[in-house]
Amino acid sequence: MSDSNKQIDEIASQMKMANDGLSEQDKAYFCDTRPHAVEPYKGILEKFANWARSQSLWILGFGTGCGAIELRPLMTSRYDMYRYGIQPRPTPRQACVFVIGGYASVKTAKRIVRSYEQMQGPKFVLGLGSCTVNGGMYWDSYNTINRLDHYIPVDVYITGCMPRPEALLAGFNTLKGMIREGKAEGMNKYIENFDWYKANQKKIIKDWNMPDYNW
Amino acid sequence: MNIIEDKFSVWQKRFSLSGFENKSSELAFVQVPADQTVAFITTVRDLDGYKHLVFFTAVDLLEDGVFRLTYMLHNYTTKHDLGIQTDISRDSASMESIHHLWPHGATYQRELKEMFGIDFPGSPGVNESFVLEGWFAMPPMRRDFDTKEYSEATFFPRPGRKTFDTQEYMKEQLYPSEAETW
Amino acid sequence: MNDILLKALYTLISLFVITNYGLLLGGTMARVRAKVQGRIGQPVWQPYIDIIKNNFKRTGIYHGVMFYLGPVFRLAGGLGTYLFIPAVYGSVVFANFSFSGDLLLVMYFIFFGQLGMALGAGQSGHPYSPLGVGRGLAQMAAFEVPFSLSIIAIAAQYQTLSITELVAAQQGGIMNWIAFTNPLAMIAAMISFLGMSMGNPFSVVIAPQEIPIGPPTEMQSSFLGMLQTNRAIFNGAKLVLFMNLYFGGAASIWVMVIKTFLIYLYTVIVGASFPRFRVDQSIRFFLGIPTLIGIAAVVLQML
Amino acid sequence: MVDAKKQDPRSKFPPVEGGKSRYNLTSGKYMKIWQGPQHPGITGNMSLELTVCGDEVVDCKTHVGYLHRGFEKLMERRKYIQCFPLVCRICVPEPDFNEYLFAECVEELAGIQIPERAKWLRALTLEMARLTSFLMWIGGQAGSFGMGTIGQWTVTMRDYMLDLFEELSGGRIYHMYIIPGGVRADLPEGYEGRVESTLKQIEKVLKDVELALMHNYVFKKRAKGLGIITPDMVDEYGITGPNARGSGVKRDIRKDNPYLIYDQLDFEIVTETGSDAYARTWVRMKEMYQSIDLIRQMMKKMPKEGPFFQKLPNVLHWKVPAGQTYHKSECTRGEYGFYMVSDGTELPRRVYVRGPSYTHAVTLMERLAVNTNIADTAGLMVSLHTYPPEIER
Amino acid sequence: MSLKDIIAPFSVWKRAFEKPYTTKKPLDERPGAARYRGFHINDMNKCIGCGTCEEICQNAAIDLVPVSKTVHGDSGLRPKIDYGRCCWCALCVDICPTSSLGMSNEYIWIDSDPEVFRFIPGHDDKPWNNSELGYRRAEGYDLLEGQRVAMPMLSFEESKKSFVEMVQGYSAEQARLEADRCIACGICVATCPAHMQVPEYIKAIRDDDMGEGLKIVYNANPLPASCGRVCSHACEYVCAVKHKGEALSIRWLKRYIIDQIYLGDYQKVLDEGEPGNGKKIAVIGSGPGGLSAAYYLSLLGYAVTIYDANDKAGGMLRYGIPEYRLPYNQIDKDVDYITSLGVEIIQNTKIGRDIPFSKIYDEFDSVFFSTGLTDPYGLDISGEDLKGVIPGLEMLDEVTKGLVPDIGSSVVVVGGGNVAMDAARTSKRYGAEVTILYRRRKEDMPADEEEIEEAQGEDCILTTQAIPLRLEKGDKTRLKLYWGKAEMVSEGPGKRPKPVLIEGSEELIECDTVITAIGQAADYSFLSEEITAKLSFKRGYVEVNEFYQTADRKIFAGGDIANPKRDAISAIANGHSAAKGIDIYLTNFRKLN
Repeated sequence: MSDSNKQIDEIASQMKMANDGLSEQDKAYFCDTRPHAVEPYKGILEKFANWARSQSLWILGFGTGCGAIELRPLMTSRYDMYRYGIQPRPTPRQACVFVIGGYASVKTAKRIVRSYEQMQGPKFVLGLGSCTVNGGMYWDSYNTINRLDHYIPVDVYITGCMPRPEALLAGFNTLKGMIREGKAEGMNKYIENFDWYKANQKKIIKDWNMPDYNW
Repeated sequence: MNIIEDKFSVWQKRFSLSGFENKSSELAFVQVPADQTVAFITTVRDLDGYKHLVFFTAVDLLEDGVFRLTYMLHNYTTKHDLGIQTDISRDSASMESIHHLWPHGATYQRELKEMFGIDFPGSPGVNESFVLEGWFAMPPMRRDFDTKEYSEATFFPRPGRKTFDTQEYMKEQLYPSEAETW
Repeated sequence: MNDILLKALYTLISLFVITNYGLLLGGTMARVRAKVQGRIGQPVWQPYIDIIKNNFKRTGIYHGVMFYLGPVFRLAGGLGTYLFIPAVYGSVVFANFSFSGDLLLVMYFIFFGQLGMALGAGQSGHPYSPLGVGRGLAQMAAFEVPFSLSIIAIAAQYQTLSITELVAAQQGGIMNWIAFTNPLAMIAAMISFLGMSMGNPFSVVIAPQEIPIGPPTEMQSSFLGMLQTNRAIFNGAKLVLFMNLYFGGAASIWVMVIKTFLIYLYTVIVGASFPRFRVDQSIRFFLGIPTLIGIAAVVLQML
Repeated sequence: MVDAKKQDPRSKFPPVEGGKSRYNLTSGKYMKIWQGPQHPGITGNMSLELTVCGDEVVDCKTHVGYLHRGFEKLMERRKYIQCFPLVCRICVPEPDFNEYLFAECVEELAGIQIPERAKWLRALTLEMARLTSFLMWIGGQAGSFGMGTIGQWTVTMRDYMLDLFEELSGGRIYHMYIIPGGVRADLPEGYEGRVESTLKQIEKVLKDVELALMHNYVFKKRAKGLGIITPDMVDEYGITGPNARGSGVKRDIRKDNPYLIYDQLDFEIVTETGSDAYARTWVRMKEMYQSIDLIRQMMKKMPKEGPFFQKLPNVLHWKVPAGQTYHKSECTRGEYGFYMVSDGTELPRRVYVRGPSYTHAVTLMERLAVNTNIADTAGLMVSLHTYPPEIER
Repeated sequence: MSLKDIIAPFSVWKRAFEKPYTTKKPLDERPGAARYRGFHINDMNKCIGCGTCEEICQNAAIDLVPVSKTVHGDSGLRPKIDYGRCCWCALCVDICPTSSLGMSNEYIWIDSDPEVFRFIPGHDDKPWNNSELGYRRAEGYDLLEGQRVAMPMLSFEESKKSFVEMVQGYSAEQARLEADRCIACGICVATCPAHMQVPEYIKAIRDDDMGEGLKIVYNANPLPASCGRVCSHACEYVCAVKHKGEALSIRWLKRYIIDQIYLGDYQKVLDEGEPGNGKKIAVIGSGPGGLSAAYYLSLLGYAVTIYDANDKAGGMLRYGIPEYRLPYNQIDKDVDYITSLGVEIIQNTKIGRDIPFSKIYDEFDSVFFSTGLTDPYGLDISGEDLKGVIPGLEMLDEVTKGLVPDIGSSVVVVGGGNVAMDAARTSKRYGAEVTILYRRRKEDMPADEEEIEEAQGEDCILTTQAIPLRLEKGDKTRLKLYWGKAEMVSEGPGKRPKPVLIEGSEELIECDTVITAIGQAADYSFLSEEITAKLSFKRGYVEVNEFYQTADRKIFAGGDIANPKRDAISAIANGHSAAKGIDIYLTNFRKLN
């Protein structure tokens, strides 16, 4: 047994990280600086802002899991989510809704966190399917997270595997309602519990560094 | 069906083959010692038309202390699949590389290194991670790796679940008396 | 003094109208495009909500001074383009700052915004942005060639670089339009207009699939809001420009609406029917037939 | 031994050996950019690490694993029947092939003969799945070159197919219809008519697509000459399916090693000789027509009645006799196979999934991407029709 | 570049003049398909809480939680589904033996709180609870087998000719197939009076591990060879698989295990028990209760002596059940193993007649009696004492002893219990024409269903709703039995209807023998008076506590005299409980004194 353990250590030591060969300075791409919570406006202004936010939901075009398959019909003519003010955006900077399509492997979870942090507030997260609630089918897999709300705040969960596009639309309706009522404050929740989220993230994401961009 | 049997007898003259398993007219398995495997694969590829590497994978036979590697080759002329199997020791598992025969062999080898910890010296990028990232535990496809245990320790199952065993529960409800407990 | 104040008021009205018109036009065209795709499409007023939402974003990340200035330059480009084009012929309110050499200035402003954007995008640090900017500038340089040739041709034809005068020259019947008096120049310009409006098949600059979504990759929140406002104005300005140059201008605001709508519809019709060229392909395209047509138009005038 | 890819004769840029970063990124001549996993131009959730010089890709590396769920490990601790809902998740656009192959392997090891009608129903769902998957693919191929209109239509058509699946199996995406022993339900009443009317609708749209896409100047300009797979690369890289057929290599498992009832159907292998993305698009277009035809044939030739399920031993403690087997089928992307080892217990010993994308998306993509324009990588990738979950499982 | 390539693409604009594909109101217009696998529904009345759904769920999504009252055949547990795990594969629906689980075609459930996605279908109030549409298991597709593996049996033609055992037993293949049907829910365990570990020994059959099986069986039942044949199998009435058709033949599987192992090999498998502790226990009666108590007591290290009035051990098993149902060598097998452990059986000794009870009471550390019901009830009609009227038990007893009963050529059996059936079929084997008269309807008959069927199969004529009126001496035959037709009168809901004689209806059967089999009463005459005074009785039963200890702390009683179930397996369970009780009584005074 010890032999095989040694061998495994050896294998682990041979494994190369994605950012191997970078200087220590470059490695720390991950943003550990604490963001600041932004208080909502007061009164009618915030109501108006929330109305506008609810009517213009830009989804981040990141198919994190199998749920992405139902985003395609949603975007196209059968369901046509554009008419509800929902449309995909290719870059996290411009998106305000993150649809987590079910399970998230550790590798993807890292990208989810990264993309989530790149999105500008206020931002909302939709969890699709069982996997985001309690692990779903992959509850005993070594590579998928069980509870999404341990890593990023989630506003709305939609059950199903996969949820039909209609269920997604209903989920968006719920989200719209929450935004209008000012209840979708996931971003501030994330900032307020930043340490807790970071600790959870660091527990599973061992290879903490980001890939080697040379920008 | 006879063709493969004929071929088998031809191969047997050069290689110490064993465990010939003729599953159907489309599929056969054969066992080769580890040191002859790549030579045998090269032979069947170049001389017998098994040009297509369908897949290459391993089975962890923990009880026997070996990994069973399976190279599945396909012959497009005879439309026949040949599974070439070889056993290598689980301890310090290492095998000759086939990336020079098929470029995608390197990908399979990279995966095997990561998932089973089988080394393929000389295979390009074999030490780079393939599907996992930041994996520090035992290679997960090894038989002695318990994925459920790992998952429960690493991720956070949502608490608050409780279940009752039918038999136990009925006992508690219907005959809790010690007199009927045996 | 009063004149200046009045002019300022007129300018504001003119800008207000064109901005709203541009936004509504954008919303309408999205619905038209949706119709081809067999769906209903977004509400016409969706662009307004998007802009409001973007301006109401709580956070906005910035990457330095030029990143700030990029959208400002872009907006300045859009405003500049529009403000030197007389939108409605004969109208005081919509005459804007048209003067005798305005055509040159307009052409400069079309370029200016893109350049400003390049600076901002360059500082954003995202590798997609410079890729997109590179594509944008290259493609712009290409479509400017037939467009410039076409302008040269009509300038030579009417001996003027003033848009107002060009419009005036086209009054008095449909056959006076440059589209009919100098069809080659019109064709060259209309093809380059496809590139200018960045619709398919020349949309690789902002293509989401082909690696970058272009210069605005890192633009968000109010920066994006500003860019969207600019897009509305710039679109309006370009449409008005082309209407003025080739289709006889507009004597009233309704004529302007109809004509610009049709010109815009033309880009949408082409856009929905084609995929997009790669940037090298579109450069080759613009430097091919459209340029030849443009040269032919110029040569015909020179003869 | 130097990797063949690294010596790509088409590359103008000198390779650098030693496994180190081969391009001096600080020189300013090269730039490294990532396409994916968060990118609309990528098929599924994977990423390409591209080194570019100007607009030209000089090196490409595929990164997968974003969807790795450890199916093969999970199956080791699930009973055979419990694996059945699991396998379909390996390939989302076309789950039925997983179900079929898993069932086929188990049935062979356990020595179960399924009823005739079950075979037809299975083939029917497989062919419907092929059509469904292709319909989404063609939208992706057009979309990757910026023509969104096609995708809007065909994804809707795919949705109509999904309606049929939903009616048949009770699920839109994960059908879980083909179970070891047969299928789970018979055709609903009047199904044939609805299939036919959907097929007619699809046929009409396909005609439109053919006109608008295949005879499109810009599309031709983009797709022709993109990602050339020469016939001698086919064996070297283990290329199967339409990717091979687009290079004129006449291989189709449905014809070569017919499974289910494919030997009773009348069809020809579709090939094209262009070897490029355009030819592959044609192959897939024609295969869509072929699928429609095959579905019609099946509807006609299928026995109208009969059992569709062969009773299994009690699945709660079903021990499948020890043995190993490999089964394959022709999915839209190529050869899809399941290799199963049983050790005679209630749990499968090992299930290995051979997805065609394994070679297409990694080795082949890494080779083909070199020297293409960066704007074409998305189109190239889509033209190989790759799907990441079957790579990493 | 051809002109077509430029112009053809514009054909997309055709579409602009057609109706959009878009669904106007997707949330209202498109309900799930008729087979849609939406949210779960559960018929609370049908569900028995067997937990098969939990067993098959690969996602560990299902918990069983208490909802309703636990009764026999229904654990009272109900599945609670975690929609943070579920994958909507519907395997739980497919496997559900009662078909209570189903799925609605509802599919929209949205919440911002992740904790709410756990619910008990059918119990929690959900909008889809009454959904008609949705996934159900299709006809022709079934994961469980509802049909029993047919038991090889002698044909009735054969069987009625001899006393050869009618049920021939499963072959290995058949047994494994039958064992395979078990879903191992364990609902039967509570219902079995002896709480045998049924799922475990059935698993042993599947694994082909007979030694393990035997061990599990002997854990709760030391008379498996007999029980495997004649047990009243309460377990099979609650078997979850029964909801699919036929219950698992648990009894015959048990028999299969025993049939596979020679008596001589028992010792290799079974535990020897504890070494002797020097204490002596007397057991009166060698029926199932007595033998069971003796077995478990001897395992605990007690020296046990059984006193039995007959010349062979087995009690009612031997003397009350004919050989074609339970061959004597099988009783011998059970008894021989028990005696091989050192239990002494003193035959032909009736307490109270041969040895006074007080002597035993004084001599032994504790006394257990299970003397059973031996006094048959009379018919209570005139002519009852005529020659040719015999109690059923007496007749069976004679047959067992090897005597040929004097029954003549036509027999009327009065009664509807197992004894009546046995008497009737035994008479048949002696060549008589047999008529069975029963007061109520066929479905009210207390005899096992298969016994009734077999009796009818062997050409016994069954006449129900018949009340014997009087007996007279016959002319040609020995007896004339007059009987009247009865009608069933309802006694109100929940009660079983009562047969009432239809006035004026009278029919006649001429016969040689009338066998009465309408029940028996206990005989306590063997007890000494002072003991009888100490014990308390209620409606003929000895009153006992849960350990089957009587009011006299030293005396334990079990079997038919102490429990109203009146079957062998209950007696075995009583014996086991009593053995435990005796052990506690003798080692831990405080508890049972």
